[in-house]
Amino acid sequence: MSTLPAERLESSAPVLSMRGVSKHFGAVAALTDIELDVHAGEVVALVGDNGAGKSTLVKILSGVHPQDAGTVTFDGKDVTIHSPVDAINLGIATVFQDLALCDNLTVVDNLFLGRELAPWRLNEVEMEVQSWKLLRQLSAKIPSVRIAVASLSGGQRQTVAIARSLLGSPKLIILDEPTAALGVEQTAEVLNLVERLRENGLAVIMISHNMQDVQAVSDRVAVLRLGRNNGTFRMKDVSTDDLIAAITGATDNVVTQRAAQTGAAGAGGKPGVPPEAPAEDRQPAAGTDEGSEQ
Amino acid sequence: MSTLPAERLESSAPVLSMRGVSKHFGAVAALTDIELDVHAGEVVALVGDNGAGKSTLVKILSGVHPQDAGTVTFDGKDVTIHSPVDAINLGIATVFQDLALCDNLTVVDNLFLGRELAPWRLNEVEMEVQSWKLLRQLSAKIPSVRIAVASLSGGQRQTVAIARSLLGSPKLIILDEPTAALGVEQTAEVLNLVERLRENGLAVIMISHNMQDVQAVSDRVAVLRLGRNNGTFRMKDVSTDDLIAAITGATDNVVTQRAAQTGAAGAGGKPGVPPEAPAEDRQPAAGTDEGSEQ
Amino acid sequence: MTVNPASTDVPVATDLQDERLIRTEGFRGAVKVGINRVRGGDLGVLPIVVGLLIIWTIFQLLNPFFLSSANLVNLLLESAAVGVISLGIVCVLLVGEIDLSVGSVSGLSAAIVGVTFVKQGWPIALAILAAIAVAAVIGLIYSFVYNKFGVPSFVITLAGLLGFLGLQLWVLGVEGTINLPFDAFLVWFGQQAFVPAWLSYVLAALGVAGFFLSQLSLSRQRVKAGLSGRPMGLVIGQTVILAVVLFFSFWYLNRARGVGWMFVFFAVLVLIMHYAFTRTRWGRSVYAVGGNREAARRAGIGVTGIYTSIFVLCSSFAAIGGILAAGRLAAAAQSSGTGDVNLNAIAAAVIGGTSLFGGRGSAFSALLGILVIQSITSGLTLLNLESSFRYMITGLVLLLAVILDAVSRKSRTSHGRA
Amino acid sequence: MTVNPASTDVPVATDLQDERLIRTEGFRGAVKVGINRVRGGDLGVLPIVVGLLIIWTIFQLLNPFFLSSANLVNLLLESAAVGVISLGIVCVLLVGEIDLSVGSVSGLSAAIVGVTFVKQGWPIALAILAAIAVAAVIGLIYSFVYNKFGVPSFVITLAGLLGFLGLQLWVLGVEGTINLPFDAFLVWFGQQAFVPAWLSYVLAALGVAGFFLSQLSLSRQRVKAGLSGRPMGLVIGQTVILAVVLFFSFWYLNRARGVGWMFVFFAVLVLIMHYAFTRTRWGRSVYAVGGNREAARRAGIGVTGIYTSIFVLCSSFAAIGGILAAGRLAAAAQSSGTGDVNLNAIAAAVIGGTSLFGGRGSAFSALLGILVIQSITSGLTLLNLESSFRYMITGLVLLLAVILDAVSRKSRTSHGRA
Amino acid sequence: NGGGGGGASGGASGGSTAGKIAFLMPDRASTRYEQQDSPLFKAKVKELCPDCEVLYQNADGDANKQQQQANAMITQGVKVMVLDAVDSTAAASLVSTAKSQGIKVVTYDRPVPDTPADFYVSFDNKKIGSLIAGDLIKHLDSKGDTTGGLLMVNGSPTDRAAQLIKEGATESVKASKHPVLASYDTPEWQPAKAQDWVSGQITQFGDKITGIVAANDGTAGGSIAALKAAGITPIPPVTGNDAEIAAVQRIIGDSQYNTISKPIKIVAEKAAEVSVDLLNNRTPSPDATLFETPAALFVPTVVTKANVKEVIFDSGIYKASEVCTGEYKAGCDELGIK
Ligand SMILES: Nc1ncnc2c1ncn2[C@@H]1O[C@H](COP(=O)(O)OP(=O)(O)OP(=O)(O)O)[C@@H](O)[C@H]1O
Ligand SMILES: Nc1ncnc2c1ncn2[C@@H]1O[C@H](COP(=O)(O)OP(=O)(O)OP(=O)(O)O)[C@@H](O)[C@H]1O
Ligand SMILES: [Mg+2]
Ligand SMILES: [Mg+2]
Repeated sequence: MSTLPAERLESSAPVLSMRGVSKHFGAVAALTDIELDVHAGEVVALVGDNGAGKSTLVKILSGVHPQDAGTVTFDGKDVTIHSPVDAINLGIATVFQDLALCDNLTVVDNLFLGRELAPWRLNEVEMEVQSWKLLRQLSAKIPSVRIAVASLSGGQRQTVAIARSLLGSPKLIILDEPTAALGVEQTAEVLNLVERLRENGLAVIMISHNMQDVQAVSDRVAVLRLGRNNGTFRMKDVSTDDLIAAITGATDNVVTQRAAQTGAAGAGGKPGVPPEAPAEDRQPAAGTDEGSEQ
Repeated sequence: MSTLPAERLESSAPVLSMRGVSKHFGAVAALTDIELDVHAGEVVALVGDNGAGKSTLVKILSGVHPQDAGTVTFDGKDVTIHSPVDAINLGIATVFQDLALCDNLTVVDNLFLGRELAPWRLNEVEMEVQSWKLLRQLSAKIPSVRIAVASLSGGQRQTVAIARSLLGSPKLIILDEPTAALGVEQTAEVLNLVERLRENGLAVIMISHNMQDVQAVSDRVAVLRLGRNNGTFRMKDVSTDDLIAAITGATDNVVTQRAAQTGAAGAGGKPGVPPEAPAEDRQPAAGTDEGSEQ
Repeated sequence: MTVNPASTDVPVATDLQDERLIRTEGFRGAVKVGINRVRGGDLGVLPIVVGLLIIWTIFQLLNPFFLSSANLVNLLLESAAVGVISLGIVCVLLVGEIDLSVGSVSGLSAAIVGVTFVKQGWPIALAILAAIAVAAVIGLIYSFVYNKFGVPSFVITLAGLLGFLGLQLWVLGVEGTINLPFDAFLVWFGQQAFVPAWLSYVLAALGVAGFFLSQLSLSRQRVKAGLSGRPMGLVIGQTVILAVVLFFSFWYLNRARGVGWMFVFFAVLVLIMHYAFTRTRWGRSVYAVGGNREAARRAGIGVTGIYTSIFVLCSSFAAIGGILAAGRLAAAAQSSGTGDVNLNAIAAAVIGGTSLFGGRGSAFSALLGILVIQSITSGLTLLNLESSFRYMITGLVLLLAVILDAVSRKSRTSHGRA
Repeated sequence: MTVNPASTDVPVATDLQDERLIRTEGFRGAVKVGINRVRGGDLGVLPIVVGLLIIWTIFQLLNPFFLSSANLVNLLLESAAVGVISLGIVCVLLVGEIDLSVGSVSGLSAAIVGVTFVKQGWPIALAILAAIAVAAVIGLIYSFVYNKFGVPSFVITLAGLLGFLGLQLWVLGVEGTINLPFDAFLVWFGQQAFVPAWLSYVLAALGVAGFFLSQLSLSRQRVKAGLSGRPMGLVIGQTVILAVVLFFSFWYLNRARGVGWMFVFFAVLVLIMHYAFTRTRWGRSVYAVGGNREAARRAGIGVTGIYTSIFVLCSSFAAIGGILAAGRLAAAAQSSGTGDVNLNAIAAAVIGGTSLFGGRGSAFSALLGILVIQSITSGLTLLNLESSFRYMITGLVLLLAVILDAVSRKSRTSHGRA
Repeated sequence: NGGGGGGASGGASGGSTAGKIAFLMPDRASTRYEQQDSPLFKAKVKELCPDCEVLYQNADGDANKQQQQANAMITQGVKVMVLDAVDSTAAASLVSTAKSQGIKVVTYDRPVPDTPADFYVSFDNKKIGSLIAGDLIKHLDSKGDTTGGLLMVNGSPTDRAAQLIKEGATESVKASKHPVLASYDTPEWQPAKAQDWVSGQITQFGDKITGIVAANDGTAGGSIAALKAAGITPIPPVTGNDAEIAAVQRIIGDSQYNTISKPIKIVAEKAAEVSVDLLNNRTPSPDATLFETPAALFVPTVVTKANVKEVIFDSGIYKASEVCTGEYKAGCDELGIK
């Protein structure tokens, strides 16, 4: 599916690499000892159950929260990301799960927030033209870009947030559940977009609960479980069932039960989670996996 | 897939029926002349592109916004739903897309908001016990129910919102993209739940952008497009491609293109949207469709 | 991170089963949680109490009369009137609104009591009831305008501030000031009524016992329901601390005139409101409306009813405060309720930790906040300074007292939004 | 709903292509949009302008002097000082904060100007600069405490209110009041400086032409970029209305002494701030921080820098307002900046439509709000009422003026959250 | 510093010379309390009783604050309290509280009619009102300026003292043939408010205004600024009260007609003497009895340009160097003030 062979890329030095990153909130240990590598031109999917710590990881990378322990290396240099400004300056663009839009501002204002054209005499016309271009590209169904984002539908807001992240010239794009609220068409556009980004040599971290989407675009999958690494897989080596087992921590889980049941009920032609032969090449832990690659 | 034959149900009088409902926001006509019927023991999926007006419809039914025109009949009586209290009293429980939780309150507080046990001397112990029961049932991964929902992850918040709607004894449950932020396990649990609700004779309206989920649990699908009805289908009669065509307004769209492309690239074993033979039994418009059923 | 060995064989309580929870049980666990909370900045009212203690220490060093029993007795009495008003402010702040007119309403009620009781010769109880009823009607008017037209409460109550000041002047008429007779109940209550020593100890004992028993029964109930109970050691520890604080305070104050009934009245109101805020559906709804009005509405809460109850409560508390102030001053004057009554009442609530943006705060913030403000005032009064320095130092001390609180709050937010 | 026939053959502008948009083009379309906005409640400043007109009508009926040129000239002059302070309040309100100390800071700057200029004999320009510099430093201190410790601005500036009042008293020393010489520039500016009639018309002409040309060029640019332009008819219509209003006002005021330079100065400040808020990155960031601080931070906006600039601006405007007030009174006194200066400045901003919760409002709200407040004051001044009635009526009129605005706002929210 | 924590009951007897004297002043509406009363009182006490301590407090116009200050003084064990009441009616409770604890109370400047104190030293505000207004009326009559009417700029509507001044002034004006065009209670004595109000009246009455009765020098300053801003020349006579430096300057500069100079030095020193007497259980000798209180009453002097040199400078209330600055130099020279 991708034109660039994943293997070649993985042998190069990673754009981003996290080692031993931990974070706790009060009595809750949200992340413990996380390792993660992302290479240029690679799409890494980050999957995991609800509350597994995916968004927390994203927030650490984008400077929203500081980590409690561990190191982050970006472009070969050890970095400490104190604030979102630091992350933006490094070239990390993020679409947050909670979108982080200013409800009182219009679509155009939000898209260009912090990087308005002509800071002393805003070029509203040019910004509006560019906004339309961006949004059309994502098949956004937004009637007007001059209305406050407060009045947009969930999917429209999400499209705006995604469009935002494309405006700078980032090296790493982090998408935290970018397609959660999107319609089928917009989802397809975002998946196309992710592929285009990879072809342009950007590194992409994509979080999603949708295994189809994950399998459609990602080169590697990192699984988090209850705040810890629970394996990293090459996409081509892993089956959906394996992934789900890694996410839920059990091969016999409610998802497979449902799949089995649905299959048994014989509602033909409706693709549930497609049953596949369990692949045995599952790589057990992130550390060893990453080690073998370098 | 469902144990109750949809046909029998549809012949009975609908629990909810909307006729000619319209709503506009300033210069945007969000809904125009909408018709919708939902029967007891039936799951109706409401699908449509971003900004198609699905959530607006939900908000009209749950008393958040008044409609500009049209009538709503509930349980055979013409009703005007002025406020959420009216909707709750009628027996309509809603999970909103924007969740509508109070960030400053804890999980237990939010679950029981407006229906606390023992209003003059809150029974916190019993509420906490029941909360855990509800959340376990949905496989929620929430570390503590005594933390503010502000500190929950996106999926955890959504689980709380879903659990909330189960507490009363509603006749109609409306789920606006209930599984958008949920993990695979939690999604499966919610689909199980929807099936249980149907078996208990409740009417369910479920909004989702995920065609697998829609096809897995719903009896009928109503499609909205740009604020207008764009057909109602029996689930067993319709293919994914038809649905997507009705949603996007074109049989040749970016979704089918992606599907074709993915198939052509031959990345074996990765299920994109499964290509299916275009079904010709697509029913053209809502009005005639509904008419033929009654 | 360490698992208490005692708990491995018994089934883990329902609320402690999550793997990610840093496990804590028993007394040592509680202490560990406590330390964690301190480090995480989740200290509740502790910082402002510490701030208060620091203020007291400094003023005591500067003037040895400050912590004398006599001065503390006065301090408490002087806190009561504005404290009650501030309790009303806490109510409106909790729903994210404001009432700028509490001063005027308090002045108006004082005037009404003055006129009806002294001039018209009504019985004092009737006069007080009439004043509170008028205030409640004012609250009703506010809530009507608020609910009906959606005018920001800032503006409504600004109009009220002016309008009811005018009404107060009109009620008082040309004479201006009406003295309440010294033998009136109200004046006695505001100036002379102190809890007898023996009764104060009985009350303290009752309070401590009540606290202990309620904690115990709560813990029992929780354990029975399969939840984690509160560690016995912690409950006992807290009870002992409460007992020491209460008995010592009463003993110390009893060395002078003792605890004024007016302050006891204020404290009881605080406790009642605390109960209402935390243990009733109404209170829960108040927090919900303040936190997210739309979510509360969608949950089926009668939002307009909540606002109405809040505005009526706030105005009524303002009236009660005004009547107490009149009793304390033994007069209802044109200047009653003017000056910095408004600002002090609002500031007390905010300093005590109630958010101006709704949904966060507690009834105790009125108590703590007014104590901070009155301590600064009283301390500076004893220092015999010129006005200019008095103002400057008041500002400075206030800032320092609150920075302490804010720093701990800030560390909390940096550890998560909750 | 109707498609303008003229637009069917030309390509539809990029921003009007959505099917759900109720199509509107040309002048008739614009009128239709206008009616729709009125019905939808999205009226901008219109309701408060209407409120102002109603107040004016009523007072004119009660006293024929109210709308006399001479009285309006005074009204404008009296609005300027508090108006400038209110402009600073608009700044802090836009980021969701508050400054309670503007009164004290304005009084302090008046005192500094009085002492340095009159007593020390500094040149007036230097004295003014010094006062503004001190205020800017005060703003810096506020923002430091705010950014560093996260103390709510309500409390910081409450401390400032007290502290700088003390400083003001201290600066003035025992004398209390310092007369500014009547021939000083400042006093002349505050009392005697009026725009010559011919110049006022030139200014009006320039303003109207500027408005028209900028609208025209904007429209051209938009059409060139493939967006919908503003209909020519509408632009011309607006220009004509502006021209009529400006020329008529100037002509009417010129029948008496004319427009005071002090008011012109205020109006220019409002225009500058309007430009800064709407046409610069800084202004956009201010709204973003006020609307959603965390989102703004994540967008890479230097949030602390924004707060710093805002607090400095607010204090500086307070200083400028204080200096103007001193000029108008021809004195710096202990009472400068006390009383209801704070409340009026905040109320003006809120009445003008700036939200107390941040992110919504405009520079014009300071202008409109202060005009409402001063009109009420001035109208009642002419009626020669007793204090009690004066207060009551002020409250009532204020409430009525704002209810009108709120009703239209409410209908807007019921038509969608925007 | 005696007096333990338990209050001050019974401290008054014993005849010791040393002790604490509280000096409670009401407000900052005029600058006289900090500028004159307090330093003069302190100096005199120091002279009479070197070991005595004077505790000065200003209540900023807030009756409750004054009560708190009084309580704090009692706690600190003062034996004599000199009280200038914020609210002379409401202060009854203060006086009786203090007296019930054995503290001697000297009411100062404003009487407390409802409860007899131990001594009263002062002039009364009602008299002041009638003096300034009466003087103005005499001036107008002598000019023969009887066509128009007067404006009355009173003090704060929430200030009891202001109401007394208003009553006195109104009585004088009523007795004359000058009508009152309009009357205004200036909120919180704010000069700027007075200015705005007078500006409004000028548009309304124009040159019908023959004089303005302003209740203190601050409001007088505001009124004069309004007249000047309206370009009225010559400006009608404006009264004042308190003899602040700024007002004296205006009188010299011909923009204010009169003010009142209270013999504050004499009064403050008399109060100091009385306090020290009371401290030592001596009974000071009254010259009158007012409200059942033995009293020493002094007559304030109306200051106009005609007698400003004599009343203000020759008696040493202000030095020429304080007043005759900048633009007022010429006026001073003209009057021979050096
Ligand atoms: N600000 C915070 N304060 C306290 N706890 C938090 C905070 N943010 C996250 N947590 C906790 O950390 C854990 C991980 O949250 P996170 O948002 O990273 O999950 P997630 O993997 O993104 O889940 P989801 O798939 O539901 O989005 C959760 O248990 C959550 O309760
Ligand atoms: N409060 C509002 N004010 C103005 N416009 C609104 C408001 N709410 C919704 N709209 C508009 O109405 C249209 C329909 O919105 P709605 O939220 O119903 O879409 P939806 O079908 O739920 O979309 P999604 O799948 O993205 O959730 C959108 O174009 C949106 O911009
Ligand atoms: Mg997440
Ligand atoms: Mg939606």
